Amino acid sequence: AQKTVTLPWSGAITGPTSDAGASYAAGVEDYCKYANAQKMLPGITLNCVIRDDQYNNANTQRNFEDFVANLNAPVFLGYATGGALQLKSVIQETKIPTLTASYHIGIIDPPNNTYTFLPVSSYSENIVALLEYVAKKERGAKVALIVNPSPFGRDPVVDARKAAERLGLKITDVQEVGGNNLDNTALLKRLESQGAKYIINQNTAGPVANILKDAKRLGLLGKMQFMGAHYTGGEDLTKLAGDAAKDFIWATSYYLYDEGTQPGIILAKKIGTQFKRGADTIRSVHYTSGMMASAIAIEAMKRAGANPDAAGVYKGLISMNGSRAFNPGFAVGPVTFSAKDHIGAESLRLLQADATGNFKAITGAQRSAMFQLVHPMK
Amino acid sequence: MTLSTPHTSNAPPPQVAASKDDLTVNNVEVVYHDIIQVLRGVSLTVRAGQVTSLLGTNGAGKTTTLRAISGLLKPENGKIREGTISFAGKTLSALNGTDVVKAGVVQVPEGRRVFKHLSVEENLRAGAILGRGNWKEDLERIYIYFPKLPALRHKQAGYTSGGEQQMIAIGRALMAHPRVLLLDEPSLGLAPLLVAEIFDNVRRINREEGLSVLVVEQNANIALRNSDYGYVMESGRIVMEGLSAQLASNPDVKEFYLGVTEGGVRKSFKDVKSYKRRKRWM
Amino acid sequence: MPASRFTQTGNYRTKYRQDQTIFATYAEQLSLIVLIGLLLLLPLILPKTMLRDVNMIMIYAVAVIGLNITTGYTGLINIGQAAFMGVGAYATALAATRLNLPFFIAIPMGGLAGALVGTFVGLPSLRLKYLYLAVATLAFQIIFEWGVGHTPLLAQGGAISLPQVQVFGVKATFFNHNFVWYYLILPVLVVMGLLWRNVLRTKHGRSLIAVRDNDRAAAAMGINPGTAKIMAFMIGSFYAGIAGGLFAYFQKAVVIEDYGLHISIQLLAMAIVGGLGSLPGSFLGPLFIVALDRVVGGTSNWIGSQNLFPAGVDAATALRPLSFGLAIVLFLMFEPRGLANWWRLSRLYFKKWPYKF
Amino acid sequence: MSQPQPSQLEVQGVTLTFGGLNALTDVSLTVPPGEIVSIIGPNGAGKTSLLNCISGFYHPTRGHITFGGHDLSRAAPNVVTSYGIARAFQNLELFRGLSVVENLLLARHTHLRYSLLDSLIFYGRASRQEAENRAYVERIIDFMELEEHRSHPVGTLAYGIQKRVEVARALTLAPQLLLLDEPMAGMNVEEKEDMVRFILDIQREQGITIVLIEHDMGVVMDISDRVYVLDFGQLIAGGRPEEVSADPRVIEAYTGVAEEQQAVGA
Amino acid sequence: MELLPQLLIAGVVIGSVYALAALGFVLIYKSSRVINFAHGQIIATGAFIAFALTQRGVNFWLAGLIAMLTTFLLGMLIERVFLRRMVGQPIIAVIMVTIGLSSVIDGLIHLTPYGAGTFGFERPALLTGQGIELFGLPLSKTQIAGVLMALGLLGGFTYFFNKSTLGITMRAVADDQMAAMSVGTSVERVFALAWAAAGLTAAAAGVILGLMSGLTLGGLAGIGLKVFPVVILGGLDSVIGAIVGGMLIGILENLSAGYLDGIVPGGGTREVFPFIILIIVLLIRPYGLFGTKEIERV
Ligand SMILES: Nc1ncnc2c1ncn2[C@@H]1O[C@H](COP(=O)(O)OP(=O)(O)OP(=O)(O)O)[C@@H](O)[C@H]1O
Ligand SMILES: Nc1ncnc2c1ncn2[C@@H]1O[C@H](COP(=O)(O)OP(=O)(O)OP(=O)(O)O)[C@@H](O)[C@H]1O
Ligand SMILES: [Mg+2]
Ligand SMILES: [Mg+2]
Repeated sequence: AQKTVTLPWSGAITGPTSDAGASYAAGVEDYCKYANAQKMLPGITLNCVIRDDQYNNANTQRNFEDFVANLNAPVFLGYATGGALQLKSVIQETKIPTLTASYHIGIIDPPNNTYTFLPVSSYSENIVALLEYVAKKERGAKVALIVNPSPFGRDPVVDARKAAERLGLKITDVQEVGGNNLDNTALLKRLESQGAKYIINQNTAGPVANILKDAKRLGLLGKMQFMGAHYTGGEDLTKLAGDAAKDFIWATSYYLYDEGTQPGIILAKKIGTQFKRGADTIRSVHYTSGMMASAIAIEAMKRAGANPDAAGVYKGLISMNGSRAFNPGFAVGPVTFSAKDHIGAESLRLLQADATGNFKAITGAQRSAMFQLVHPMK
Repeated sequence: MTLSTPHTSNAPPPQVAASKDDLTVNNVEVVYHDIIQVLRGVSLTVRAGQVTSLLGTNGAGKTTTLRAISGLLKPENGKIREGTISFAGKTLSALNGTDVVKAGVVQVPEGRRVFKHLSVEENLRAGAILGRGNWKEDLERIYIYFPKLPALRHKQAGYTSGGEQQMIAIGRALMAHPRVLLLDEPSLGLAPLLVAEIFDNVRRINREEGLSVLVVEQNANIALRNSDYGYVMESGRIVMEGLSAQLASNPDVKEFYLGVTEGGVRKSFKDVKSYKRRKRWM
Repeated sequence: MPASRFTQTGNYRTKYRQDQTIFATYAEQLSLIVLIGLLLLLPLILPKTMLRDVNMIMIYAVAVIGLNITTGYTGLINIGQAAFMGVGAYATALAATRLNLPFFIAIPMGGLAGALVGTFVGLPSLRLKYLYLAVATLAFQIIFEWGVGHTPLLAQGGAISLPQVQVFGVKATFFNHNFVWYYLILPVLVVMGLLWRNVLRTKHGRSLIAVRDNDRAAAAMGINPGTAKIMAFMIGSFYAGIAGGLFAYFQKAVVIEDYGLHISIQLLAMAIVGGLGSLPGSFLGPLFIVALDRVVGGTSNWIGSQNLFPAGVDAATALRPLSFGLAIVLFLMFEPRGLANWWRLSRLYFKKWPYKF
Repeated sequence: MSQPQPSQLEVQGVTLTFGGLNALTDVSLTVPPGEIVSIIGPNGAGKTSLLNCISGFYHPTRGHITFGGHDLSRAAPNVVTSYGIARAFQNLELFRGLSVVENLLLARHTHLRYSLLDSLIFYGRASRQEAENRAYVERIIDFMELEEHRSHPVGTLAYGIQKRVEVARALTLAPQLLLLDEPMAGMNVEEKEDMVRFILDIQREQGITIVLIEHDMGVVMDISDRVYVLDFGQLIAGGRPEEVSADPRVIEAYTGVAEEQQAVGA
Repeated sequence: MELLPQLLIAGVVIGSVYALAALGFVLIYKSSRVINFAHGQIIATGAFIAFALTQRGVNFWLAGLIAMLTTFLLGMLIERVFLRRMVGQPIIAVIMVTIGLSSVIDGLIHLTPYGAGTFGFERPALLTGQGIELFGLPLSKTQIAGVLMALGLLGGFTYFFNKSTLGITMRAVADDQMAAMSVGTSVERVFALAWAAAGLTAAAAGVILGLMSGLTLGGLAGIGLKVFPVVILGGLDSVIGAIVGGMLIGILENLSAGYLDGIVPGGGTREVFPFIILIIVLLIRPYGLFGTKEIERV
């Protein structure tokens, strides 16, 4: 007899950030259905539950309670930074392994971090990697950080400051810029007057695009190198910033749609077509990310055997290392977890946009050495 | 005494022949909020070129009558349930406020409702919204009737005195080129001198422009002195009508509206007793 | 006198003091007792996730009573009630985590913090009238959110986790969290409701209504309109603070998103739908809005899964703002007195039952 | 409602300026306890402004107003009220949404002495005082013959009744001094007679001092003990009614005709 | 000291967008005393209509014109269907209706492909290419167009409200609807007109904003909130106030971003600075720089 196990996701299909959330949800759901179709888990049918929480923490909690208390889910796939942070103590209490779409390092920092995992490298690591790149290019360069006014945006600042100090870089300014930045003249002019040459963004694509457009108008694109972490770049940015996105450097762990030879991308395209997703959805890096989270959870269940409960899934997750690392091919490195290591695919690449807005890798897959120094995992 | 008797008062007033420019209110009933009946079959006529006054106690329905004529019942949640109002061949009771003004009937609302934040001149100009005639010439005409106003042209109307506000309100109505002017208690809260001035002006405009006027008043004294014909209203009904001079000599009107005893002397307020004499028409 | 005091249909009072009673007839008193009894049993019969919703409704009801105090009864439009809730939540969180105070002290401290900040924010109401004050509260909401984001002590808006509580030896765990909190929130709500009901029959309550109706006349009655307005803000934000403290524990952590502008607007919507300036409305409004949200949530999940609409048309996302907005607009247009009016009418009906007139 | 020692209202050299406009210029007058004192004058002469200065809605630019040892010139309206001065407004300032009873109950605000805490628990003090108050208010309702309207929302009452509620409410404050601003505007003779009766009763039976602003010269002449005349913010006359009405300046500025000529003899 | 003049100019530029957005808000308040919380959504509607048309090959200017016409009608429709019933209701109820409406329009936009995501106009020929440079600060043609448009509309509406009979009447209606009706004003038509005019300026603001910083529902609708400091500073019912207030807020924002952000840890002061200004203005001069002072006499 087939056993039913719930694979639940709760995130913003509607509401703020739903443009990313909807694609992410599609990725989670499609991969889950695909796993059922492929009979990936012998004797088990996955109950793929996708819930909208509208980026509202109370809803996320409600969904979590429903998943765990009523549907007996052995794992939880989450979405937003705020929701994840708020749930940490509950996750610790219920021992439900959790993966979120937010790569905020605080999610896996103590306390209450035994069961929280990031699928890929954190924003902090993205940014430290960018700093390393800058340091290599220009010793003692002046760098400015522009971050989102939220825990999501602010968190990497501490690590970035530490890393910059060790790398001999000077952080001239840290500025918060939110979604309604209609005019960045003052900001950019100030950064210019400080002599900042590298501008690193931890934000969503919208505000970054506005900054790039203003920088272009002010003739600063040649003078300043703009860079950013996972949620700043990609198709989203190109769509918004147009040619102002040229030369933007982006740090991410995922493969891109255009890299059609990668197994993960091939799979994503195949599944996307199979479940009749729109072209835009399939192209989106968030679709791939959703699949990645889903794939990790399902792999962990598989490793848990015939009866995947939370403890089993947790064991399955932390068994993913060494020769048993899991590599679904969506990200540039294999997913490795252990009791101490809660970051899946640590590797990341830096990519740079060309004149048409296509991002091309300028580094190979790598880990940030500096990040481990400034943020040792406990 | 040719006073018509109450309740049978539909005989046409005797003094002038009916004209097509008479404003006639015929058996009108008005309810507010669909339930509160205020007018119970009111009929009256405003003869062309005359000043007609409408007297009555508080809450008798005088304002309501004016609203019914001028189409301003709707914003107060009132409506005409029965009867018709006609003027110059048009049935006013079927029209909305704007069209009533277009038909030439303009009301000056109770309580000097000037536009407080507009200047005096802008108040007057707002009266010219329907664009009859040349507003610049009209302004000059009104400044002639109310010579106090030109000096106040640019003053905010909210800061002018009561009498001045009443002049502004009347002037504003005149800007719309009315053929019938409905005045609701123009003397309310005005000093005696100003009351006299306002009524002098109304009389003058009536004479010089042939404007018909229906004036609602509590100050029966001055209203009857400055009108040709009068009606008395009580609890939503017309209870008495007649030539103004005749009304003024009616004993009930004398006692209840003019405050004069039967002997013809003004009785002192100091001697009022709580005992009330029944009105003869009730 | 009717045969039984429970079947009386009107009041037959002989003393002014009897006029002060909250419940007009004994039947009403009885039905309230029955209602409270039923409420005490509710967690036993309700599905688990619904219990959570009920808890939310009750917490929001506390905040909405507070909003009604400032906006409904005193007429000071407040677009920042969620920020006052936030003040309470953060104060509670600090009291619980930094001072290690137990919840039954930490939550009232949230209330006091709310009242304190509310009094301060209410100060402009001494000078401002009408919409201007509304805009000032809006500004407070925005300044609050920004301020939290810039305060490391408050985790810059990130999560501050609250400890689990223990009541009479029962520890609130993940599995009995809603259950335990139900029995903590319900009495708070009942008491807060009764307290306000009491105030309403006294000079303090009347003075607020007087200021709303006509503040100049209120001054002529010897009421200091300024004091009254500040008092309204103080009490209103005290309620918000208590609600915030409860919410902090209930959500197990404080994050800034729970106290944003959209929540303020949601609280206003609850007050309006319930019926402004009505105590029963303060319960019915949250009930309606939360229930609507659940129904719409379910529907939009379903729509989302059905692919009924062409690609790019996000009907699922559209449904929520559409229904929320329409609920507000339709209520205001067709039942401006809110659900409280339905409540009143149905009470009237039962009071006169079996006679219909 | 006994007044231990009746106080006198003193207005000394009051000047009130709005921007460039002098609404009142150096006005001095006295209102002796127990009298009915009328203030008359053309529209915009400053009568209401003077009342506003007394009742604390405006503060005089210069000059002083005292009442029973209290300085009113800087006091807020609610403070003035607490000194025993009540006021009925020219343009109705009622709580339109509330019933007559509720309007009057509000006027008892300063007489109720319990704290917010008492209110919250509503036991003992608050409850007891509220019950006593209701009794007081009902007595005023009887006195002003408002029984049939007692529980109607004030906004729906006829204008004349509203005026009466306005006076009743001021009376509920149990003042020593009652300021009435055109309480009879918009009334016919019959209704004015009713209002006069109430005013006289208030003065005679309760010993309350009354300041009355009124345009009806008949009323003013008949019931005032003393009349002051304002014109363009200046006091142009003051004294017994007969003296004032014969004053040529008053006739010129205000009445236009001598008082006797006003009645319709025709 | 090149930074200061540059900040001032940039402030004027962004301020003109605020001014345009605030103008429609003022138009409605001026005639009907309604605070319109849905103005941001109307701005978004206008912008997306124009964008959708350009996407379908319609010339940019024509698209803008059609969008303005559509929001003109939309404004009328909103007034007709929703606001007209609210005449005479308490202020809070009217405010909440517009808040409800903002939510409804949000929902409706989500029913189109423009609810989520960001879009950008294809810049028309006239607005591409080099703009001008002031104090070393390059300004795009779009920005210059925005400033000119704001100033033009300012002139037009100021003249309209002070000199034309209809304009005076619209102000009169705000003062006393009943009295306005008594001289034959159709109050309903005046309200409809005010909403329509507001709709029209909203589309203009939306298109300019879209050109400058792209089209997202959140960004466009969010300007509805930014408008508050502007109108409070300028005066809720003053056209000139909207323009001056807009520019001032723009400038102050830029100064705070230019100077304060360096001092305050984390910066981002421009988000909150206007609202602090707002509270200060409210306390010192509640009716703003040019607003009409409420006449209140007892
Ligand atoms: N909008 C309204 N809604 C309900 N009832 C109304 C309304 N307007 C007037 N009434 C009622 O209609 C009756 C007549 O009112 P109306 O204003 O016509 O009287 P009036 O004769 O003009 O009195 P006054 O001399 O006081 O102005 C009154 O009882 C009043 O309460
Ligand atoms: N708040 C104010 N601001 C500016 N001017 C004012 C204010 N209040 C009154 N005034 C002015 O002061 C003068 C006196 O007004 P006041 O209301 O005292 O007159 P009044 O004698 O009561 O007239 P009425 O008989 O018409 O009631 C008027 O010119 C008026 O415009
Ligand atoms: Mg009337
Ligand atoms: Mg006066």
